[in-house]
Amino acid sequence: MEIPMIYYVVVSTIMFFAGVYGFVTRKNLLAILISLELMLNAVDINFVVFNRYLFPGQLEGFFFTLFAVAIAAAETAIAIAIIINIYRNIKNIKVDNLDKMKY
Amino acid sequence: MNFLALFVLIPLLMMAGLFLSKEMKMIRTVAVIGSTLQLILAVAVLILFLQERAAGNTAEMLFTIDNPIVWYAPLDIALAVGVDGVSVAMLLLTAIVVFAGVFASWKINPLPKEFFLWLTLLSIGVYGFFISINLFTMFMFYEIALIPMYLLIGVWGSGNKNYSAMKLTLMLMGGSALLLVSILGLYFYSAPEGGELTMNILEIARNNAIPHEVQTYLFPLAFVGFGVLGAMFPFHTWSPDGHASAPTAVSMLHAGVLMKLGGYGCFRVAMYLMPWATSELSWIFLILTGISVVYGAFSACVQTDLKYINAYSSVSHCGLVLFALLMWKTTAMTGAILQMLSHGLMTALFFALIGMIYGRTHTRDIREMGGLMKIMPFLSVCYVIAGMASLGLPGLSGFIAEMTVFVGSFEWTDPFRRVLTIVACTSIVITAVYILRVVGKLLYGTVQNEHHRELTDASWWERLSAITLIVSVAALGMAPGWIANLISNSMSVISERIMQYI
Amino acid sequence: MEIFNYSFIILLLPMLMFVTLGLCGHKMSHRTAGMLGTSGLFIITVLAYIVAAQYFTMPRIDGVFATVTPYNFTWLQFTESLIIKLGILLDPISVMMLVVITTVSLMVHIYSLGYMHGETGFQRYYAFLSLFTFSMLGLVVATNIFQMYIFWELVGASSYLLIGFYYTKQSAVAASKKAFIVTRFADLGFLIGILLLSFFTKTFDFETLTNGSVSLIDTAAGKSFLGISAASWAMALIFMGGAGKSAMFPLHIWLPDAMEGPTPVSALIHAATMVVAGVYLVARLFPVYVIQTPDVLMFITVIGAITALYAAIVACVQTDIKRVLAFSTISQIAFMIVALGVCTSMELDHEGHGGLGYMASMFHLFTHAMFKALLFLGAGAIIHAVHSNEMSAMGGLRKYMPITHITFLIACLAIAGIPPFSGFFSKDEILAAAFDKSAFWGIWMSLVAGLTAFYMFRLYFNIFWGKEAHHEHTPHEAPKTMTIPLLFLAVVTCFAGFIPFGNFVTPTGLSYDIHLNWTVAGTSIAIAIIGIALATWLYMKPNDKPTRMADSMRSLHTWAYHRFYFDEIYLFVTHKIIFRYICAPIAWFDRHIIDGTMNLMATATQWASYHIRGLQSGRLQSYAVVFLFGALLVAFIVLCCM
Amino acid sequence: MEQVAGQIIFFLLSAVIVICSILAVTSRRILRAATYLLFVLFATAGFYFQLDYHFLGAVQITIYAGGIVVLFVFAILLTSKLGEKSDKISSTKRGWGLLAAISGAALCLYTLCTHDFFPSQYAAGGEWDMKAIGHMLMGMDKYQYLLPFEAISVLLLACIIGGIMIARKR
Repeated sequence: MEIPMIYYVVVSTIMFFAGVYGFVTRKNLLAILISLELMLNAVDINFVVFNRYLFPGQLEGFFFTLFAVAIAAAETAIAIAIIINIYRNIKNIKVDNLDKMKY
Repeated sequence: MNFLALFVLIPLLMMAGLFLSKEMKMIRTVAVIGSTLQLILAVAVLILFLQERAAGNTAEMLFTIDNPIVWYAPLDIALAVGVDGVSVAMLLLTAIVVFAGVFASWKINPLPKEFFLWLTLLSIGVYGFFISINLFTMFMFYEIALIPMYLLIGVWGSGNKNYSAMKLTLMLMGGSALLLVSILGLYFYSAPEGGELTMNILEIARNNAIPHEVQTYLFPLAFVGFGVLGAMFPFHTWSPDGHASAPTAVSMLHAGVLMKLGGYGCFRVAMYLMPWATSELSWIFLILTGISVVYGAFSACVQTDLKYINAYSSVSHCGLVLFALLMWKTTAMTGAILQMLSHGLMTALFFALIGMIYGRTHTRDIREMGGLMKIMPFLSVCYVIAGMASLGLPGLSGFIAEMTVFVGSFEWTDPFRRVLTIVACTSIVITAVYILRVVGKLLYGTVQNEHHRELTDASWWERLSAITLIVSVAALGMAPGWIANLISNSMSVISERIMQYI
Repeated sequence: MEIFNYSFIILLLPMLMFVTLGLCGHKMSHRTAGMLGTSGLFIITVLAYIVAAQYFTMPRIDGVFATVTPYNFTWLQFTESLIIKLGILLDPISVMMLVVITTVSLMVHIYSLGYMHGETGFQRYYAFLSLFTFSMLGLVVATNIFQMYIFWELVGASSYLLIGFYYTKQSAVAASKKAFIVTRFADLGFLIGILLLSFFTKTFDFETLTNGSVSLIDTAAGKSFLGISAASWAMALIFMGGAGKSAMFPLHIWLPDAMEGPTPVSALIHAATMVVAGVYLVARLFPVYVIQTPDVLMFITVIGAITALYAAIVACVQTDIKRVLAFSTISQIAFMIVALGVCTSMELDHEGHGGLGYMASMFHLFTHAMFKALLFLGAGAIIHAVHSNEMSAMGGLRKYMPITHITFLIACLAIAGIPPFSGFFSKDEILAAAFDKSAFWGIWMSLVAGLTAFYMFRLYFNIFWGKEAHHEHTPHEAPKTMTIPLLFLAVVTCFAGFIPFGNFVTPTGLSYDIHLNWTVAGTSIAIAIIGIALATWLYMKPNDKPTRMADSMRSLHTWAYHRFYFDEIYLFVTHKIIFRYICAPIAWFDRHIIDGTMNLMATATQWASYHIRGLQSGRLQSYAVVFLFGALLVAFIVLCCM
Repeated sequence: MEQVAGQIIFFLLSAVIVICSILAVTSRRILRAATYLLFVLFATAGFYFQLDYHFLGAVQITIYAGGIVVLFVFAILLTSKLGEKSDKISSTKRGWGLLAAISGAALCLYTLCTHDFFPSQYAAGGEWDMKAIGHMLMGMDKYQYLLPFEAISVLLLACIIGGIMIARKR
């Protein structure tokens, strides 16, 4: 395989910051969650890539990613439960409208 | 533990009793028993103290404990207690004012239980402060005394109470922030290089190791920190608003005792532990307190709210306390303590009476009242007596205090202190002006409001409260010799400490 | 001296009476309270007479009456040397004052039984009278200057209470306030004077101060302020206290207003006893004044002389009879002050007359107390009868009130200086002392004496002669309780002049035989007669001469009638300047600048927090941006560093 | 040849990831965004396969693509109408987001490019066998992960309960 590690990392960086952009700009809670998944995914790639390229004899990155995926799944499930609950209460899921407890 | 701890324990038990009581009668019983016990204890301590002194015990502080209960060893925070003549006098003053305060708030409404609970907590702070000789515990008790003030004024006060309570608490907290810095500074310089650091006042004084340049910074911090509570110009502005809004007993306790914490702390912490800085820097504070004395008196001349008049008068009188302390001659300092006692008693009396009058007329504006002498002769006569004490009539406490201060201050020969002394002397005339103005408008003359004619005179608890204070004022004024001796013995130690630096 | 051991009762009894009447008075009937007060005072008077008798019959030591201090205990110790003691000091002048005070006070007590009959607050009145008597007695027997100051303040307070006795009357309240504050102001000077004096001499004690063992001049040598030596400052300031109490110009303004009090009070406090406290103070410290600070004595003379003339002129045109008497009191006290002032030495014997004024002053104090009390009590009886203070409401009263008329006339003759009434003797000595000093003062004081005769008889004729005013009901003679004191005092006034006063009271204590200097005496009688004649011509029969005279000197009359506008000046200074330009701005400053600063701090905090709370918006996204930039910044910094 | 194919596949996957992730965060239709996310996740799985982590790739596809995205879609369908476009993003917000993203990306990329990773070569370890992975997951020795595994299972349980509690109708 001739693909240098840096290529993977660059791709994951772009993905990560695309996620950042989405996280900052989106109003819809679900869209924010999607951005969050992007970021998580980008990090996962990094783990795997570093594991493969830098520490090939071990499986730390691998397992970290595995667990991260599991946690991401759990987190998404909870988040969506909350979002749906919010929707039930205020009939939309825009972050700007969540200001009942502010100030 | 020694019996001085009873000063904290009795109020604590009293709080427990109050907490358990259900109805007004029970609350009153507990409050009266508790405050009476405190009074008895204060008198007992006084007698024991005099006996010890008579037996030739010349230690600076008596009834200290050898092994203080350590709370936090790394900072030497321990419950160390001990009293000297001044503390004994102050404890007695506190007990008297608390006793009178309980009767003055006989009909407090609403939430009588909570009121007395907080009031008792306040008195714990005050007692604890006077018996502590550990800087940190002293500070802690000081804070304990401050917090209940906020609630007492904020909940049971009148008028613009939220503003006043907030202002009072914030300003005093500001002062205690300065204080905390200086206490920590004192601690870290308390022993010579390599020695064991200590928070114990006596040991710090014995070590006398605080470098001069450090004193230069710490002294103003400590002095201003306590000076805020002592209503020093220009940090006095919490006092008029706070007193005006506070309920009767709180005004009494606050003006009568809590403001004395300021003066007491000024000499016990700032001046006693940092004698060099005292001798170097006292001139700044002398000017400020000199201003306080005259300024408060002049301000009082044009006020129309009874409590404001008295609050400004307190500024003037408490200014005189700090003024005399800063003269650091034994006589002047003795006068300062006498002034504390005297002001504590008579201002408590004033506030008690104002509270009682306000409770009847529902106004404190002197322009809306008049001729009260005919309507409520007892209260009016007491008011005249309080006024006379305030303007320094011989035979009442104000006179001896002021005279001792003036004679003591006059021992200085430099023009600066001379002029200030004479300026301070003029306050006796201005005091007469505003006191007589109030008496003339409020008590004499014709009745301004016809509804006032139906008002009643004092009830028995109010009479008891006022009489307790009047008797104390008169006792102090008629036989000042023994208490002056009690104080001057303790003050000469401090005075001599400072004198060696000039 | 053990024989004076009972003397403490003289002080204790009035104090006890004050406490009893003050605390339990409202439960007593008027009659009980009055009788209690009067009988108590009667005992005190008797005791005072016994003291006087015993004292003046004691064997003289070296020709001098010994100074006796039966009691002197430490009350409050300031320093090792400065100790306030409370005690009793008996020497010729204090014993003389004891007699004067108790006598006048007893008379006033008896008189008040009738005068104050039925007044509300009758018990209070007697309580205050007892308090006053106590304070005044304490003042005269003071063993040290601080004790004197203590009682000085107490008499001030009791005077305040008594002037304001009719506390529902606005003018009485104002007058009492004014009296207290003016004298308080003077006491400030007194206090500073005491502080100075005691600072230099290290003692408060009168004996140590006056017997020459401590010299103010030596201890205060080299100290001066504004070109005047510290010693002079001290003594002048102490005199300021005396001037305030004795209503010397320019601190006299309170005394005429003090007439708002009940008339017997005016007789007791504002004529006979308290107002001479200043004279007594100077007499007490006389050796210090005359030996060490003669310049102050000169100052005292000038003040006294100005006051005497001023008060006499004002007295000539007042229409309120009590005011006339008040100004006459001021003028007469000024006589005593001048008499003290013109002294040049302590000597009073065949070689020198330097100390004559001292004796004359004390003598005049004594006689004046009697006849002025008589005048006031008489005036009280008249006011009681016609229910007015104004001369216009009187006239022709001699028919209705014969006893009052006669006693009043006696007192007028005494004050005018007609022999053989007591005033003649004492005033003559004062004039002699003034002439001894210089002809200028002698003539000045003689002129004042003439004016005195004039205004007293103007008063007399206006009340008892002249046009009869219309009365709602016929005036009648006062009850016995009021006439007996009048008669008693009249008798004293007739004969007091023959007391060989020089045998008892002289500066050195040595006996001195008073002998009349007939040149001076003749002049003074002549002047007095001229004054009386003028008054007779003007006022005896109703006519328009007084009006014409007043018209011819319109501006002088107006000025004098308004007491040369001194009250207005003081009012201006106090209300306009002190209240408006000092107190009000300070109060404003406090409310707006000091408080404003605190409020500003609070507002600034609130403003700032209101504005930065946007940072803590709760919007997760902005947090994320800030967080990210923070992280990037840190990363960037780390990167740069590497 | 295989290498070239691998490179081509890599670039294809990269292009999908880059384009779809950008579309996923810019698309104004939320359902499309979820779809783009799905593509990104698939492409990521492709990366994993390419790196010889087949198990991970499979997990990625089953859990992420199969589980999470489906959840997303359900949620989206529950909360928004079909074809609904989200509001326009204000320009300041977009500016800040862009600034944050670009500056962050620039900084990271700069660091990555200038950093010298030491072996930085593809180490052909090949695929780990499932047995080894299973043992590592369930073992308690060094480099074995029973504790995290159990922790995560508890977490999942908690999530299940939490999800039920939160979403339950009151």
